[in-house]
Amino acid sequence: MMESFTAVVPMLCVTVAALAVMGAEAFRARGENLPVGGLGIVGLVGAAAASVLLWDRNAVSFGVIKADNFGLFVTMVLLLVGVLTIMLSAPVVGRDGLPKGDYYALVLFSIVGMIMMATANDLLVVFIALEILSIAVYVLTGIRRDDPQAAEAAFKYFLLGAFSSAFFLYGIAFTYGLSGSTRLDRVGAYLAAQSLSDDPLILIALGLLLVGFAFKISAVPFHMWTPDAYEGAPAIVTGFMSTGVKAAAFAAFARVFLSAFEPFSGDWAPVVWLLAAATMVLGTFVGVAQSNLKRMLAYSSIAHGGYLLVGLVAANEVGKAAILFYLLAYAVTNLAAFGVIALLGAREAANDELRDYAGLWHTRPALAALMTVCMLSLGGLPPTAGFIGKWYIFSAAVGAGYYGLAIIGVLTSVVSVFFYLRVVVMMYMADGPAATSAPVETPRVALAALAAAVAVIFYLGVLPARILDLAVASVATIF
Amino acid sequence: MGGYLSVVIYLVMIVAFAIVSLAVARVLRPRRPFAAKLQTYECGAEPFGQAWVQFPVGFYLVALLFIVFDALAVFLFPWVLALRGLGMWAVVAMVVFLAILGLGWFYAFRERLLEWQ
Amino acid sequence: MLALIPLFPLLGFLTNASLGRRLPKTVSGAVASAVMVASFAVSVMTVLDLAGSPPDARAIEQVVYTWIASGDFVLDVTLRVDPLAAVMILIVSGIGALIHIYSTAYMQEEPDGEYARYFSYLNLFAAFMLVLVLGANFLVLFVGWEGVGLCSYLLIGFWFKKKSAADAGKKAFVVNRIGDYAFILGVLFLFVQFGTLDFQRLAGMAAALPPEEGVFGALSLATLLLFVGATGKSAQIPLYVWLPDAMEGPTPVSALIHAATMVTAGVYMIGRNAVLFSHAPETMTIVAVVGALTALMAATIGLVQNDIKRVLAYSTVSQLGLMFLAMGVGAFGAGIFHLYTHAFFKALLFLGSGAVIHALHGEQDIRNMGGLKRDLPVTYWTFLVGALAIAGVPLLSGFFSKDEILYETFREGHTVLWLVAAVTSLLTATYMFRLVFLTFHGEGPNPAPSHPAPSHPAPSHLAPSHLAPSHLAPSDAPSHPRTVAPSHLHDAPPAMALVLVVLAVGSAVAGYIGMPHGLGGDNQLAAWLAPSFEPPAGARPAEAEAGPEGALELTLMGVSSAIAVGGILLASYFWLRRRELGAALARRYAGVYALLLNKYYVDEVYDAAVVHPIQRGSERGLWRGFDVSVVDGAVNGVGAIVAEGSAILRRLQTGSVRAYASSVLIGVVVILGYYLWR
Amino acid sequence: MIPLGHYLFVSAVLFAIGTAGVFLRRNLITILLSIEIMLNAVNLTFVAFGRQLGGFDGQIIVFFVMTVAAAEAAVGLAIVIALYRHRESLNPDAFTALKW
Repeated sequence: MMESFTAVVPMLCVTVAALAVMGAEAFRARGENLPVGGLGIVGLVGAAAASVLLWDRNAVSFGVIKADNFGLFVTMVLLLVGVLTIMLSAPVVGRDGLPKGDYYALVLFSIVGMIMMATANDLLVVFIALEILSIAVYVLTGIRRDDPQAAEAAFKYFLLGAFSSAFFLYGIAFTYGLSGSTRLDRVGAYLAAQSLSDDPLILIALGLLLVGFAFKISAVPFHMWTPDAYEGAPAIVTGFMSTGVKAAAFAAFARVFLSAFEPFSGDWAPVVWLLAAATMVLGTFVGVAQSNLKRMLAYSSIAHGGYLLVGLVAANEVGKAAILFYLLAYAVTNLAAFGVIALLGAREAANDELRDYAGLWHTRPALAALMTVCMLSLGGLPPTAGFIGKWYIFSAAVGAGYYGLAIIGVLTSVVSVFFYLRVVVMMYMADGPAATSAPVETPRVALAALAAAVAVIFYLGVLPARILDLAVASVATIF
Repeated sequence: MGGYLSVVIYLVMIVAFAIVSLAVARVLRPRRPFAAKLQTYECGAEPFGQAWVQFPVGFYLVALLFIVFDALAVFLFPWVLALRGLGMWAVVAMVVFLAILGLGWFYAFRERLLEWQ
Repeated sequence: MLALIPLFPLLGFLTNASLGRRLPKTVSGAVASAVMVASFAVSVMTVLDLAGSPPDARAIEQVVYTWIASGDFVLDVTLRVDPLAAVMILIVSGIGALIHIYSTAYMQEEPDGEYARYFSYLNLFAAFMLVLVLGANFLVLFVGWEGVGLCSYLLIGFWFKKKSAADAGKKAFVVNRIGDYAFILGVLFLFVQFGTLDFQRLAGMAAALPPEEGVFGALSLATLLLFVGATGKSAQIPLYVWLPDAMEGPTPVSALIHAATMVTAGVYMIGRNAVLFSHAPETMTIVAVVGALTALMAATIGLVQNDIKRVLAYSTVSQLGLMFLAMGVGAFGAGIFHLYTHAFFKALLFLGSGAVIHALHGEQDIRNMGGLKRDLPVTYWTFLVGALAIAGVPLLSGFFSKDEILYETFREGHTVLWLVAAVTSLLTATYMFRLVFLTFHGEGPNPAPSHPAPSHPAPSHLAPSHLAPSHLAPSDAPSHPRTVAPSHLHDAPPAMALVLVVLAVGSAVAGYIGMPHGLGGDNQLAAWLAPSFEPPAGARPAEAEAGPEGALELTLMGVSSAIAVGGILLASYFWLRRRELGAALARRYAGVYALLLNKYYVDEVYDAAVVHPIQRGSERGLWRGFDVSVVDGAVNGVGAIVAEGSAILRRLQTGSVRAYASSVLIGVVVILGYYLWR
Repeated sequence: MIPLGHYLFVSAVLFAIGTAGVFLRRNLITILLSIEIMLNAVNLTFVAFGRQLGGFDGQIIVFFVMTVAAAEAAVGLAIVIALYRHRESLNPDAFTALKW
């Protein structure tokens, strides 16, 4: 019996940490200030240790959670996102007066959902995990109760999320009805036997599942919630959800479509091709016209979702590994970028308009330098993580014969450099307004998190081989 | 299908009856509207305010909490029915489940969410 | 060992970037210069090492580590020095070191932090440039390619408080990105075709293919895309417009980046892939024609410009055109030879102009100069050497290299292109000596043909649209109009003078390394470079080495000597002896004069076609009272389609949650519809 | 025994009604209810399939879906209340501060 728990140990660690946070907050004396963020980090590190121990073990719990290397790789990415988020949150939570217990507990619970989603081997578990993380993130989006924009963002995110999850669930229902199970391996076995038939129900199930995932990774045309939710949420939450949710959703997307629905790849690949192209183009081109940095990065993260979809379409060995590598590179970079935005905000003013960054180099050079690295990496300039990630994605597409996608990808990423560089221009080549010019001491913990993120960005850009080998090994074991 | 034909016919007749009687009434009845006649019928009481009454937000909050604990029952009932065959693990699992819910409840209580606002 | 060459400047960059604000100027300047000297020393040792081995085995390779491995495709970070790269690293680190030293004096008036910022950029640039030339495959080259672009962008906009400087930086960046599109696509295309990006392997594979004679095949397309990338970086038609504006940066930057090194990256890249290009004759023809046209066009523009740096900038564009012409006719050795000599004399000319501007406290308009020969002897004599060299006066470096290009062009049978190049040479000599005479000779400020000579720099709205305001220094640094009496002018300070003299000697003698057979030399440089332009040993086809045609070569040499001297005489007639004649000529052919002065209105055309539509879009309230000038500058060049499309697509996001839900539903219906009714 | 197709048809109609409700209703609470209808339509599908396949899987899945739906509804209500406190409106078209 104990054996069957091994695969869920990372999740348990984080769950216990989340409960501990709630407990600590509930039982603390009034006015006492507890370092609950630290509790969360302990849990996340414990989960990371457990994941390392589980590596190569292919542990399965209850038949529905499968801690294979693919899942564990994504789990590690998620845990990294979690640790960085908590470290970057420390100054923000105090400054904005966010309810501490709620905030950290929700972050941790949503990480549990994400890990569950990344390791789920059952469609129903994917759905439950999706809801666990979504519900927590809906609340996090609106956690600033004094901010009408946050409420609007949370509401839009929630409404559309619930709407699309109904479609997703409908897709699961059809899959269940056809194959008699929600387990991915059984669904896969059923579909492999049917691969020549043209049963419309299978295609309906496929289409509905596709919609559900496409919504979570904000692929065009299911992306509409993204800019609004990302702009309205507190910057650090935006960073968290634009990386964690996307990573988890992509892991499940890849797992479902590259394992169970692999026999029908001839049916879904063209659709995903279109989604990828539309997503890259729209994300990039609309991003050009943005004047709010958070919103601009929202469109940018839509576009990055498109690049990830390219890897999914290519689906060769390189492409699968490239998805994992790109997820890591993107997660670290984007989170760090939003971290900088969060640190520059103030309770009264978010300071997230592009013009607020004018002259940042002169007032807060460290943050400006860190932001520059993030922008270069998002733009895919060498020698950063973003460049290697893009290179792998596009070379996978080329290798699989998808020249069109590769060309669209290259062109959009060249266009995207314009808006990333605008931020750099603002920071180095403009005179600052009063808003951000007051020299403020950046909190140590947050600065350490950013420095670590930038170190990872350069590590991945300069010495990507090791991580890439890991990624290749992870995908090799399951697909 | 045959067994349900009668039901369908029944349904059609119900709808048709409603439509026909309303239509006939509209044609035959005299039209002499005056203020008191057009007023909303509130069991004889004098109607006041808007039909769209704003409930105090507190009601929604209570409903919210109710929903959460209501969902608990979904798991409790089958658990009780099947407990005998499941043994100790089921008891432990349910205790953990209830403990987590309890912690949530206690958290809500300490954060003063259960007080009438 | 090889890795040390770019590593030294990188260290310098890290030092100045992290500690720069706290270091005194002397230290940050010294660190920056020292790392460059160290890099140069290592380069020299490497090249000596290389020279010691037999010609066939002249390549030193260092695999730094495996960078990328995807499936069967393994890409190492490999640095490789072959004869071509050897020449380049010597130029980059050598001239780079000199310019760093020069800068320590030139930038003296900047505040500490800015001074360190300047040197950190300059070091970073040098590091990337060295990576570019040392890279053994396209991806490493691309790292350097992007990196130098970024640094150039930062340095052009170094004085960002001056709007024209910030704009020029953005223009350079945008134009270069357009070229980079093509470049990346070209690289991707090669990767698809050959499955490798290593230069040697590519050359070996391409050598096995028949040349794409008369067909425009895959190789032609790939090389054409690469060449478009090169036109961006090396300022050729149609992407040359950024380079003249790039003169808004500090003058040493113009010397290093926009004359001696970075802009030659495109030429280098073609030389590096000589085998690929020579298997695509169609592309080669395009390269040659574009090069020749650019050379001629830029030379004619240079003839009438009045800003000292702008004249030099157009001359750079023109000389780069000659290099591309050489590449296009297959004379790779000649092209690189000219690149090499050009690095000397163009750096010298720019630094000399920097000394003039320095002495005049920011004055750049040659109409306000004159008679400086007396007060700036060192600057004058060194500048004169540079001018003679670029004009192609016999026995100076420029003569040998330019002559070789002309000779090779003629020999390959491109008579028309030869004629174009010859006319360009004539114009080059003329405009260079117009510059010399107007700046250093005569009696001080002389009246301009159409403008009253402003004692204070002309307001920019009066000047031709893109003529830079003459302030060199940022608005907060001291910037005097020229009120100092000429007798108080001081010549270049020691550090600057030293560099000028070294470069002048280089400009004079650098050519002897490539002295042609016709003059009794043995053209060592061509022999040295030859292995780099051939497929790697084993795949090499039998060569039919054409014997030197001594008589033809000597004849052509005579012609080009005459051209050089003729050009100088022409200049002296118009601008030294009979100045009023130049003005009269300008009045007589006012149309032509205006056309040239306004650079064929190319900027205006680009503005009308690209920038204005965007501004129109911007004014429709999209930017909501946003500082258009600063922030949107970067976007202005993206292209009308992007901006207009962006505006339209953006409107889809109405804010209404029900519209969003409809978008989801439409997606569902379309996907399910596709599945059910396809 | 009622054939599976009838159940599926009814649940599809219910799902469509829910979907239409999301678009047609102009009150946030009603829209939430519409989404609940969609989820319950799916529940019906699950139960129908479960019965077709034999065993209790379908019903058990429904338990989970119901729980999730309840949690979702709770959060949804809370968000709507927060929204209402800021804007005094329950019309979804009133919330367009975030756009473009």
